Amino acid sequence: MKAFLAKPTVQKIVAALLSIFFGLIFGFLILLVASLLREKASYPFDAFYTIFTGGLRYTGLRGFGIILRFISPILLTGLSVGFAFKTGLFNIGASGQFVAGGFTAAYIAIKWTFIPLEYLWIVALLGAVLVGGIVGMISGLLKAYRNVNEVISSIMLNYIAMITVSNLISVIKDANNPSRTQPPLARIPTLGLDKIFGSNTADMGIFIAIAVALLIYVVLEKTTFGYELKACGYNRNAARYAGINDRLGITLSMTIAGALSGLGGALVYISAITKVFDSLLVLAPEGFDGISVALLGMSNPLGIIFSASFIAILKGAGPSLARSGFNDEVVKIMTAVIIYASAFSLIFREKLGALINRKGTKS
Amino acid sequence: MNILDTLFFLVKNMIPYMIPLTIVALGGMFSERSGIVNIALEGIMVFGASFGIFYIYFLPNLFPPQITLLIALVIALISGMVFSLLHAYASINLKANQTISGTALNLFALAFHDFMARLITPNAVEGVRFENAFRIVKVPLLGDIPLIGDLLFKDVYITTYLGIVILIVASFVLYKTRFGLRLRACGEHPQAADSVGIKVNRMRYAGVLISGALAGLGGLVLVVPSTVEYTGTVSGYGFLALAVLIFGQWKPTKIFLAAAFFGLMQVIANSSGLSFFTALGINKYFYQIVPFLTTLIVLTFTSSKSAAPKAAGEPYDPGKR
Amino acid sequence: APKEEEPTYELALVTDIGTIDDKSFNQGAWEGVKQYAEENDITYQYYQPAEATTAAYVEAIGQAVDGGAKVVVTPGYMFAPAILEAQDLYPEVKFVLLDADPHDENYTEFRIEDNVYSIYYAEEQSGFLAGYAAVIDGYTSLGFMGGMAVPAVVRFGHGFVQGAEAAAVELNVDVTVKYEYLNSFAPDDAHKTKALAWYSEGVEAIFVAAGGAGLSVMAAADTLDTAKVIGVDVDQSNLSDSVITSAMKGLTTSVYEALVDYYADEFKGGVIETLDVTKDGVGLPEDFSRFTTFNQAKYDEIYAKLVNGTIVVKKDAAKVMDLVLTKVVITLIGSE
Amino acid sequence: MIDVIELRNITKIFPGIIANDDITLKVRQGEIHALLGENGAGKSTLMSVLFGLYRPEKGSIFINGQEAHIANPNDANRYGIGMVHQHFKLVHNFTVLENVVLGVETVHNGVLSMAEARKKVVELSKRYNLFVEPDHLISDISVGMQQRVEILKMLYRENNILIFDEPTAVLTPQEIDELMKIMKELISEGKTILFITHKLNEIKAVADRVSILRKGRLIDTVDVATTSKESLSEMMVGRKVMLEVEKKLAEPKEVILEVKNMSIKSKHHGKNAVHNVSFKVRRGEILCIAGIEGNGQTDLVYGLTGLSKLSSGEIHYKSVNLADKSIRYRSISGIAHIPEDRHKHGLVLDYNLAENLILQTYFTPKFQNKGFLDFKKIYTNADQVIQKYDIRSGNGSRSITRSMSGGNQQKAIVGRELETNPDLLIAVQPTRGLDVGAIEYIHKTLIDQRDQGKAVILVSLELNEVMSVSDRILVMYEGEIVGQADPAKISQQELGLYMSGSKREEVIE
Ligand SMILES: Nc1ncnc2c1ncn2[C@@H]1O[C@H](COP(=O)(O)OP(=O)(O)OP(=O)(O)O)[C@@H](O)[C@H]1O
Ligand SMILES: Nc1ncnc2c1ncn2[C@@H]1O[C@H](COP(=O)(O)OP(=O)(O)OP(=O)(O)O)[C@@H](O)[C@H]1O
Ligand SMILES: [Mg+2]
Ligand SMILES: [Mg+2]
Repeated sequence: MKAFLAKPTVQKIVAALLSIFFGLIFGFLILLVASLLREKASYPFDAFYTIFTGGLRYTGLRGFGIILRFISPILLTGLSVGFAFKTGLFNIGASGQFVAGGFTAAYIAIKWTFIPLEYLWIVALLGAVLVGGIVGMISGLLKAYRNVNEVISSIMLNYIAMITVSNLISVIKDANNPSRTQPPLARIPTLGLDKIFGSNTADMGIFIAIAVALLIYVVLEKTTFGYELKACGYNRNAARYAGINDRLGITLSMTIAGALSGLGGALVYISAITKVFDSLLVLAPEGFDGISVALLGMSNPLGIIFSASFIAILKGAGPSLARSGFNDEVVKIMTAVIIYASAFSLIFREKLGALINRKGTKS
Repeated sequence: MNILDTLFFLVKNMIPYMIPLTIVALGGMFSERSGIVNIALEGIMVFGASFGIFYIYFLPNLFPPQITLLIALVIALISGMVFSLLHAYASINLKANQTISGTALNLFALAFHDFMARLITPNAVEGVRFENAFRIVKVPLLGDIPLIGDLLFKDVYITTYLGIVILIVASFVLYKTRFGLRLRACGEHPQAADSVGIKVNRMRYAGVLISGALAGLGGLVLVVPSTVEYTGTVSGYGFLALAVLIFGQWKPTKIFLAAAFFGLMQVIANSSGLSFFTALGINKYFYQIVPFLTTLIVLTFTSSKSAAPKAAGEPYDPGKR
Repeated sequence: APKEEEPTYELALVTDIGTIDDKSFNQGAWEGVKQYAEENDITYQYYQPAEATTAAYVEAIGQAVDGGAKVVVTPGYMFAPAILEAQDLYPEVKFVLLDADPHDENYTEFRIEDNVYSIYYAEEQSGFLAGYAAVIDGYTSLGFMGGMAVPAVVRFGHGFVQGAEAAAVELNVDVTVKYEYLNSFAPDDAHKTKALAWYSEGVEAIFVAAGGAGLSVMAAADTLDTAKVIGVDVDQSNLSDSVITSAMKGLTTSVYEALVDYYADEFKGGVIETLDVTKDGVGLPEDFSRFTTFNQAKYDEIYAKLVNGTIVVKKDAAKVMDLVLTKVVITLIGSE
Repeated sequence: MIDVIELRNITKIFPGIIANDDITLKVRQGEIHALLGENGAGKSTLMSVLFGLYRPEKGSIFINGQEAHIANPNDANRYGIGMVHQHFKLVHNFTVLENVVLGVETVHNGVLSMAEARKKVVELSKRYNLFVEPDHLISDISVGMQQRVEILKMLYRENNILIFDEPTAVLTPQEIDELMKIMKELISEGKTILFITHKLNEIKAVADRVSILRKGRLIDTVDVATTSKESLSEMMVGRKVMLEVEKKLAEPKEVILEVKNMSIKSKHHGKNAVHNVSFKVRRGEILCIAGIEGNGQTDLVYGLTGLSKLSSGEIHYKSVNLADKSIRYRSISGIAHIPEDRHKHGLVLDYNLAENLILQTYFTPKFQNKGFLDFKKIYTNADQVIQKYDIRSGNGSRSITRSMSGGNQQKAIVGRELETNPDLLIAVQPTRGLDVGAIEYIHKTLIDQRDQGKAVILVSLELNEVMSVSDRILVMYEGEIVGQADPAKISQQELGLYMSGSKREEVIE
């Protein structure tokens, strides 16, 4: 038991669970406060139960399908941000990479009819990876060769991508509605998930996302390539000294981060569920969710699978909260508190470590 | 409109963008100069603006409009400061990754506004309507000065002057006072500061709290002139302020110039309807991306030396050398 | 205070993007639901879908039904595919679909069942009236700001231009219209700047059909002595002194009426209806005090012409630039 | 005589290590008291306790016979204690003046008034011959200057107990001489000095008494005058140490590296940092590049290793021109590099030791297979290197490198580079900050390399090292080679003349 608890991984997981616990408690207090102050919001216990089950108490299997569908994009943007973190970069540009990739996928899935329909979705995914990667690469190149802080360049690129996509809608616009794109012709296969969950929500995207997470894990932790990228992130000069092309490393890190977000976009915009682009100038929230997901998952791809699922569950609970007279900001507050509480994990791990050691010396 | 009028229009209208950006970026500057990266500026702006607006919402007519606005500004400032304590505690006492609490605060503020607004508005909605009686049509006497009067003393909000005062005070504090010297030392080399008896953590608290105060204030400064209903968003201005801070190389004057540059570009982006610009026949799209693209381009040629505070972003560890 | 057993809500609204205070169709519809429910002491609630996808809409509708809804109001064209599904899923529930009729995403299948009542509004007539009134009142330099080029907003804009044309021909004056889509329904400094730019170039009145973004245009108008705004959807004169009139559509009333019908067992199931001037579905507010020459009499006169078909407002032009105009010159900023 | 400082039974524990173990130490008023000990013996820790940076678990401090409670540097300052830290505590983008006054600023109504401070600083620097320009930025001045700033900081605070933690590790011989003079002068004014160094010569030169620490314990305090260097080093390491470098005469073989007219642009000023330099290195010799810091040695090495681009010239190595070859190419073809700045270039501090030990070789078949790292081999390799080079750290191969002592970090780098079995080893300041035991080891290794027919380029600021290890000396001054010498024939004084630019000759090979 002691040895088990002494493992850093175990301590990290315990710390994460504790953060979630604090977040839930705080959320519950918020529910109570609201129920005392607002006539309509009278069912705090129900609401809490709803959140806890991700709304599945009401939505059942179909809701589960929706949650699965929520996981894939933020799992990928989370990986994107986490991957960059691991290589010493802060990719706040997941949002722009996400829409750029998503739009590319939609474009290909609508326009490239010269490709057989059964392969079109694959080409669309690849296109999204490519274009997302290019957007990320711009930040990477600017950082590597012109020393431009990647935070600011990716903030700018977020807006540029958003505006560009908004303006490009006319290229694949819906004949009946000039502000939207058409629905894509090709979609990611559902693999029968639509039958299982009784609605067109979950598709193969979830498997793609998880597979990519595993791949990123292997690349980062087990390969020479990951070793190089992390070296560039931790100490650019030492990487150079070791004969690693640091500029290439930084550029590639951001490119991969961008590609991941781009793929995330594709998983939404050519998914079984129909999400179309409209011309509204709003930054894609999935990109910012990615930051939360990465932080909660401690930038570890396996942790990110978990944190993306968790945040998707909370998100899934949102609409059902109306049943108890609440709105989804309660869930957002909880998410915020959980992330904040995860800041305590360092201290917590130290305390836990000390506790274990003390027990160790006694016996 | 002739070129001069167009120019006047551009300059006059960049003020509402540049003043809040300057204030908030200066806040970020104090935090980063003390060694704490504050990506929570966006959230703190929202939070500060919320409480400022709540005050105006509940007590719009207790005092004359300008006094009411001043009180609201003070409330925004204090609430921003209090809120930023959370960031300070996590980053300083808990030595947490500074992105974590920053992100958490950003999320929290947005949701918390909605939550509070629902509690206080009769229809339980997110938007809080307020009486906007704060515009100064013309400052007596000063408003009659040609050009300058039109530019700075007509159709203004006191927040404009506030922003300029804050800029001057901030430069002075940073460079001319003991506090400023010590604060900068903590952001560059906290071990050095510690070794000469400066309480690093205390200075960092001060830095974060100032950033909270200014961001909270900046939130309200941004919101008041642009609408009569506040829905709990500052549309990414906190992040833009972060960009302005970096663009401005963490120095007050350059921050001001960066904010002015960005403000000007924003106005141009939204002035594509002026005949001067329509005559150019350039697609609206290019106007829209102008602020972001030009910033990127300028950065490409000005970033070779980064003046980022050396220790910003790293928790202070006295044992580290 | 906390209560025990789970609540049910008999009347439900599922919101489109944005929420019930969007100064636009969500809000208009919600006020109808609320008014009827409160007058008749019926439980009501609104549900926000988790995202703007058909599946999420269907899911939210499911929540509403599961939560006891007998009537579900869904404002916005985005609901068309969702209602196509939901009308079969929940045959015993009634749906009021605004701005759309049930069809699939690709516009291949159109089908309305007995439990759905679809309402369209003749926004082009409403916009026409506003444009007409403004030009008659002496404004010759106008602006139109739409939130986004969605069908309802496009109809408002096209109607506005045609109304201006009609009045310009009548008075034999030349009129200019700046015409732009903001791609936003939220207040923003950017919109304020944009409006200021227009006003500073002589635009006298801007018709803003963009939900909350209108607030920023009003904020711009408030800083100038003579700048005017024309509101949208509901009478917005209370939002700013600069609002001379509003191009209304009877969202609230029509939802209210639909509920009245439902409880009177006269639900207009299977009906797709366009509420226009003949049905009092669109129009300007009765208060003309902020006009100088335009007045009730003028209004009644032009209104009658619309009712009896002397004037037909086109609503199917693909683009505003395709409209045939003689006295109005449009400057389109960006694209449509 | 009075004991101005008495440390009683000081025990300081860090996680997993007792850095100071029940140390009792007395320092007399007006003496230079040296502290000697291996890397990691606990010297810096003990001084940090005295200076208030660390709180000891046990023990007490007496100043002038009174118990003193020193919880932070402010308290220490109140007792007149000042410290020059091993790693300077200077803010790089502040001016000299700002650094000196930081923490004890004069203010009028909260506003800095620098005029008085400036006057005092100028006065002090005159009085102690510490020539510094108060308005220069720290980042623009040499390391020697920076140290003077540190000394000025103490003098400005009117401290009279001065702690110098390895002050000479980063200085040139001239600077060391000057520092020694300054220290003596300070003593003559009645100040007391605690002096940490690894260099026995220096102790011999200035110290009155010396305390020896080993593994956290105080071994003894002895008079310098009556104790030999040999016995000092024996006390410190616990065994006999060879202080003189023993080596056979070199047998230079074929030329392995020939540099022709190499020039490199400076990053700081418009001129060339390295200007038209030509030289040859043969197998079986240790060529030393001597010179005062900042005369282009660093850039020369960057040019050889590929960290900097040449602006002109050629580097022929085993008959290939390296000028446009990548760093990786050079390292694969047998050039190893022990870098000057171990934190900047030598190590990825957040990688563990094992990962750092493959920094140059991770891509070779030895450690990877089809792009996948072979961790089993990586850790076996680490264990071998750790054993062979006696690298000490808390968690063996899994220690995060950041937590290791500088000396052990250095050994790790040396070990890593030698394990690549290079044909040409470029070692820059390989013994900086190391204790005598470790220095002995590294010198021996360099000579071994030579004797195996490898070529070694040694860049060192330390004249002793230059004279005793090298077979041939090139002196650099302002980016040019100004002299060549045979260490057996040239005196330190003459070498100094070349280094300071007072003498130069054309070097033709
Ligand atoms: N901040 C710290 N955290 C943990 N352990 C430490 C810390 N500082 C020192 N130590 C431990 O205390 C021991 C003594 O370190 P100290 O710095 O006093 O050595 P030193 O004698 O100054 O060595 P050197 O000659 O290398 O400077 C080290 O071996 C190290 O393991
Ligand atoms: N963050 C840390 N955690 C644990 N131990 C540390 C840490 N930092 C330093 N130490 C310990 O402090 C001791 C002294 O480290 P320092 O960095 O002073 O070495 P150094 O003086 O550069 O080395 P040397 O004097 O051997 O050249 C080392 O033994 C090291 O183990
Ligand atoms: Mg030491
Ligand atoms: Mg040391």
